[in-house]
Amino acid sequence: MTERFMVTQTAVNIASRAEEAEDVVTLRFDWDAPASPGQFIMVWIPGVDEVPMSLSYLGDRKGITVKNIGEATKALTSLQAGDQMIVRGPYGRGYHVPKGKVLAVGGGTGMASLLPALERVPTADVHTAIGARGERELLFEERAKRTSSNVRVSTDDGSKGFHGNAVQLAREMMSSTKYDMVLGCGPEKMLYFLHKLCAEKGVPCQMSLERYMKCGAGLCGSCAIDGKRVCREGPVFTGDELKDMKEFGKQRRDECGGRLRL
Amino acid sequence: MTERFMVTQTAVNIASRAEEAEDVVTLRFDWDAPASPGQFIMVWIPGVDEVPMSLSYLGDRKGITVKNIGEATKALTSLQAGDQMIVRGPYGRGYHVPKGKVLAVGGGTGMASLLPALERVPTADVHTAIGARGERELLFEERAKRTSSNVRVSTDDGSKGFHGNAVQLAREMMSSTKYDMVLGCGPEKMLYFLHKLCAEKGVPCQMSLERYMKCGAGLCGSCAIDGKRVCREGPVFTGDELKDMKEFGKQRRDECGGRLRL
Amino acid sequence: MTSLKVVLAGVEMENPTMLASGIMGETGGSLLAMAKGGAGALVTKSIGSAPREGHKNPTLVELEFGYMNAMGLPNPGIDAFGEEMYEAGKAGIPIVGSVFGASAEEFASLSKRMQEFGAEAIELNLSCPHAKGYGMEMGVDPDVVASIISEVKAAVAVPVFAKLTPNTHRLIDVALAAEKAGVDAIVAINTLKAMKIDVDAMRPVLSNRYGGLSGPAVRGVGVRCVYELYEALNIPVIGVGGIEDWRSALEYIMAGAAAVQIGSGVGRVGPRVFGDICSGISSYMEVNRLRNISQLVGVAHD
Amino acid sequence: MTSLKVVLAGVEMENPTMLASGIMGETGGSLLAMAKGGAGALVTKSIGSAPREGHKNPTLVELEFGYMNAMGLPNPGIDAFGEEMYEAGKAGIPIVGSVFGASAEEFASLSKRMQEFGAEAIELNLSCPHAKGYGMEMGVDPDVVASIISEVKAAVAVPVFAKLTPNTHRLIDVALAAEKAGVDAIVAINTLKAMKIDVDAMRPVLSNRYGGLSGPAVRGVGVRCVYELYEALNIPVIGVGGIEDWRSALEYIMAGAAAVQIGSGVGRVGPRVFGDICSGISSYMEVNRLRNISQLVGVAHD
Ligand SMILES: Cc1cc2nc3c(=O)[nH]c(=O)nc-3n(C[C@H](O)[C@H](O)[C@H](O)COP(=O)(O)OP(=O)(O)OC[C@H]3O[C@@H](n4cnc5c(N)ncnc54)[C@H](O)[C@@H]3O)c2cc1C
Ligand SMILES: Cc1cc2nc3c(=O)[nH]c(=O)nc-3n(C[C@H](O)[C@H](O)[C@H](O)COP(=O)(O)OP(=O)(O)OC[C@H]3O[C@@H](n4cnc5c(N)ncnc54)[C@H](O)[C@@H]3O)c2cc1C
Ligand SMILES: Cc1cc2nc3c(=O)[nH]c(=O)nc-3n(C[C@H](O)[C@H](O)[C@H](O)COP(=O)(O)O)c2cc1C
Ligand SMILES: Cc1cc2nc3c(=O)[nH]c(=O)nc-3n(C[C@H](O)[C@H](O)[C@H](O)COP(=O)(O)O)c2cc1C
Ligand code: FES
Ligand code: FES
Repeated sequence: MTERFMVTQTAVNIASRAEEAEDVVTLRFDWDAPASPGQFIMVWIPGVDEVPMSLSYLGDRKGITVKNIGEATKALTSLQAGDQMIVRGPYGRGYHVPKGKVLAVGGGTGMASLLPALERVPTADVHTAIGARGERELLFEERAKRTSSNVRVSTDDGSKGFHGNAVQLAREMMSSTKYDMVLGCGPEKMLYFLHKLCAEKGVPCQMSLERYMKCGAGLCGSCAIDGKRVCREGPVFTGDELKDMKEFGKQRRDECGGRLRL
Repeated sequence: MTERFMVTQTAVNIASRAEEAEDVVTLRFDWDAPASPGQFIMVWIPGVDEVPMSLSYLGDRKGITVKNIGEATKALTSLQAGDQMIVRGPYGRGYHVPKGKVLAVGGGTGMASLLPALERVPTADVHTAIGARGERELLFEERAKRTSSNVRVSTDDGSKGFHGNAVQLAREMMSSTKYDMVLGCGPEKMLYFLHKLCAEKGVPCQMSLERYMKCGAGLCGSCAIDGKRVCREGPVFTGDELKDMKEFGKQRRDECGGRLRL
Repeated sequence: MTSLKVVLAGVEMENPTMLASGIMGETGGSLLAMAKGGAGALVTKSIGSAPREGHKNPTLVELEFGYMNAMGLPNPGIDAFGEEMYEAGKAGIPIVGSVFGASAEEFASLSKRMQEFGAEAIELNLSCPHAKGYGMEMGVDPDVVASIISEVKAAVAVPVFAKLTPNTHRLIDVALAAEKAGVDAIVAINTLKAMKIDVDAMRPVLSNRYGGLSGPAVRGVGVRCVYELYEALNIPVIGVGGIEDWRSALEYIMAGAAAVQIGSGVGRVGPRVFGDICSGISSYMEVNRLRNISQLVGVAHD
Repeated sequence: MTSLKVVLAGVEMENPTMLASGIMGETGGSLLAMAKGGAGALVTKSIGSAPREGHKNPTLVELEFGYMNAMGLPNPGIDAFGEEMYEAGKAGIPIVGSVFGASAEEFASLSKRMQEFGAEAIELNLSCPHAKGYGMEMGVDPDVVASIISEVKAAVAVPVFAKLTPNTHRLIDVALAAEKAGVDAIVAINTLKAMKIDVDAMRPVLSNRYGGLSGPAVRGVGVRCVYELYEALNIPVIGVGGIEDWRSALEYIMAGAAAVQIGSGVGRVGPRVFGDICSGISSYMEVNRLRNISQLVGVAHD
């Protein structure tokens, strides 16, 4: 009985907290809900807000990796080991973990969602391009090296690695290696150009999108992109699905459901 | 989804109808609900009534065996192949199917509840005593023979077999054979004396009781005997449990919950 | 050590779990069995002046997330009930006598009898949604409720609880009228008026057509009512509706319930539901270093 | 061949399933997606005069047997909504414009705009349980409801539906007043006012504290309301609440619903819920040798 009617909301205690980069913190917590790479959870900080976060670690000790950009993420990144947060999910459709040679392109906290997928592919098959504004914002380079035979870094300011953005770096990597699949997660403008690049090169791809999420559970429609629910049919979409989306890279919605240019 | 939230009420079609004895009909129907020997169902005849009935056949083609004694049982015994009735359940705690030498004592439609239990014991280990008022009311003799190495019949009027009641017959059988377990189902007065007999002989027993049932599901309390719910903790009780019941064989309740002498 | 002891409008209980009215509350024996399950107090089936068979079967629909019932207030009548009360009294825990009537006078005379039978409190069923002329039909009118309570209060010395229906937007008005008339506690909620239609039979399942929804399905409505009542009233509130584990009991207590009642949970979990809830709450209190259950009552209000 | 065609107060639908208001109804694209799922008609999110963010998160609680939500009527405002209506219109099925306001005048002017945008009918949200000053607060008063409907009827030519709340004992009074004021159909039910408290956080989960319960938990209440409305009214009733398969849809239709709306089912089953329900009903009709869905409307009444 209690099993069947258990609350879907679960309180978890922070087991560990790690600063990954400037203003980016990983919180680990024990939670045995089944989850697959690319899925996200809704994290409630009582009295503050409830926001979507990708799972950056799967297994029994799960994790999220949060960039402090506002009220909710500030509260989250301030949590310490022993503190409590309340989660529901996991939600959404993640990555089809690919076979063959894979290029992963992550910008911002995008690597958080990608790594659990990469960790399911033989290391030898994975190349990774990590984009950041500058060296101090660079995320998960070490962890990526453990799952990729080739990790490259791009910075907008040239403070480390390739001087330019992640898509330019990806173009360079794609001209020297033939990949079977490209996975992308990061700012939508980046994904938009990455998608174009893949189309140009004829390489299939999967990209994880973000939209304003209220319910997280496929009801309210606030996360809709071209009528698809990012929280349910996404957050990961295939290149073919993205091709047909008029709003991809162009438009998102505010809290009222009004249109905003990207 | 549909699975998890399916209605517990299920419409079943009568697959076959058989007249077992005077005013007693067996209805078979396909229904794959898991059930164990001694359990009962609530049978709804729309527009008429909903009443408890023991399962006289388990497996995927289940069955009930109904004696026409009033409005609901009249409607049930009038159903023909192809007709519909609506069932919920199975409910209750049935027989612990015994090991060793078993004596089954059935009176009235009691054999309906006993036979599925007997069919799980090696035939060689089972003896059966069937009681009836007269030969024309005798029930399930042939079917009992298939599960028992020794089937004896008692009739009150002496029209067949042992002249007397089923408990007197059981006494005779128990004096010639040592049984490990006695199972009983039938009128409560019969069970009362059968229970006494077993106590006297030191043989453990299980008896299936009947009480007025409304909800059938352990809520309303109309079936209570000494605070035990016949629909939930019963209908089968062990001899030890019966020993402590002040109401067993003495008192039942009417539809209002008022006390009636048995 | 944590204490689950509750004093509810003067009634002393070892723990805050009570048997709800109408579930295993018709006979002394079944009331005793619920006490064995660990209940802190027992509410009887709602008893009327005369024996009553209730509605014809089907009287119950089982759902994955609760029940729908239309028992129709079957009961042996107040005269026969003394014997049951006597037996139930052996449990040694408070018995609350639930009564229903068609007029203030009837409520008062039934309450008096219940007091004579040893009831430590009276619960007025002003909220049954499926018995014509009784319950909810009166329980949505603040004036009617006030007059019943005045009459009952004048007739008995033990505390009086009013059990209210959630099937109205006037719950708070009714509760305030009850409080003003001197009631000692409010019990919320009774079942939600509902119906189940069987599409094979093409008709309502319950012989009475209308019934009352209970169990986890109504929990959110009950918690909301208790939360609202707690903000509006100065007398204690007793929470009921969909409680079947310690978490759901605590939801009500945090919403403001001084005690909780369990009905459907007895069917879904069994009589041990009372004890299970108490041990769950005790563990929760230990982890959270709370010594007295009263520290949790109403904490969800800011 | 069986026909699922329905003409609802003059609105022609290929089948009786409609998208309920507030679920995937805020953007043209999402309305189109629901049409693809097989809906016979689409009700938009309830739209107000100005853009509105709605309540802060958490706005939703998931339960095993439904949801509790307090979105707080977020919407882009009527001016911005024309663009969405234009896009939704490409579905080629009737769009019903849902609106909410704080006065009869506001309802009327919103309705007029919706009609200009191509809405084939207007649905008046008189029943949201969790937005202060709107919805249910007006929807329990027969006079207020009647005056809103008169004003809207005078302003538009398309049919007008009134969506009512079950959180009152006066549902039938309100519906009769609406009928008298000229409303073309009644929609029932909106959500039940409810609350979820998280015992770890020791507070209500929803930022608005109060929310609305939907999904299978409320089905029995909705079926009961539709059954009562069907007996009391001469205009069509549209059933909504906990419908997620053909059986639950038929429960409502047999209770008297001329059409059904599906909200939570879109979350629990997915957009294909509409098509699934229609094919289930078709099979049922074939087995029972029924040619027209109207033969099933209200059959559960004797
Ligand atoms: C599927 C998904 C996965 C995500 N995974 C991560 C992750 O792994 N790590 C991470 O740091 N961030 C992630 N985000 C973004 C994260 O949800 C926002 O950064 C966070 O909600 C910002 O809230 P705030 O109160 O701190 O900022 P605010 O000041 O409230 O908002 C800043 C910006 O954050 C975005 N935002 C705010 N609230 C929401 C919301 N409810 N839903 C979506 N976006 C919102 C909006 O673009 C807003 O303009 C993810 C978002 C989505 C949709
Ligand atoms: C657990 C259990 C298993 C049963 N199994 C069988 C069986 O296999 N075969 C069989 O023929 N009968 C069985 N019965 C008895 C059967 O339920 C009654 O014969 C039937 O309910 C009579 O209904 P009626 O309308 O025909 O008679 P009525 O004229 O209404 O009543 C005649 C008598 O039947 C009994 N009865 C009526 N309604 C109920 C009820 N709801 N619950 C219990 N008893 C009732 C009462 O003693 C009543 O005095 C069982 C009863 C129980 C409790
Ligand atoms: C079978 C059944 C019978 C009931 N009978 C009564 C009754 O006689 N008097 C009363 O006040 N409430 C009665 N109720 C309502 C319960 O006491 C309780 O208020 C309601 O069921 C909600 O609680 P629950 O979800 O724990 O069952 C009955 C409920 C059920 C399920
Ligand atoms: C997330 C959500 C948002 C809703 N928003 C609205 C709304 O804007 N207007 C409205 O009239 N009803 C709204 N409702 C109520 C639904 O339309 C519907 O009446 C209710 O949910 C019951 O149906 P269901 O069980 O199929 O969801 C909303 C319901 C949900 C779950
Ligand atoms: S966030 Fe509500 S539908 Fe996706
Ligand atoms: S019939 Fe056994 S408790 Fe209701």
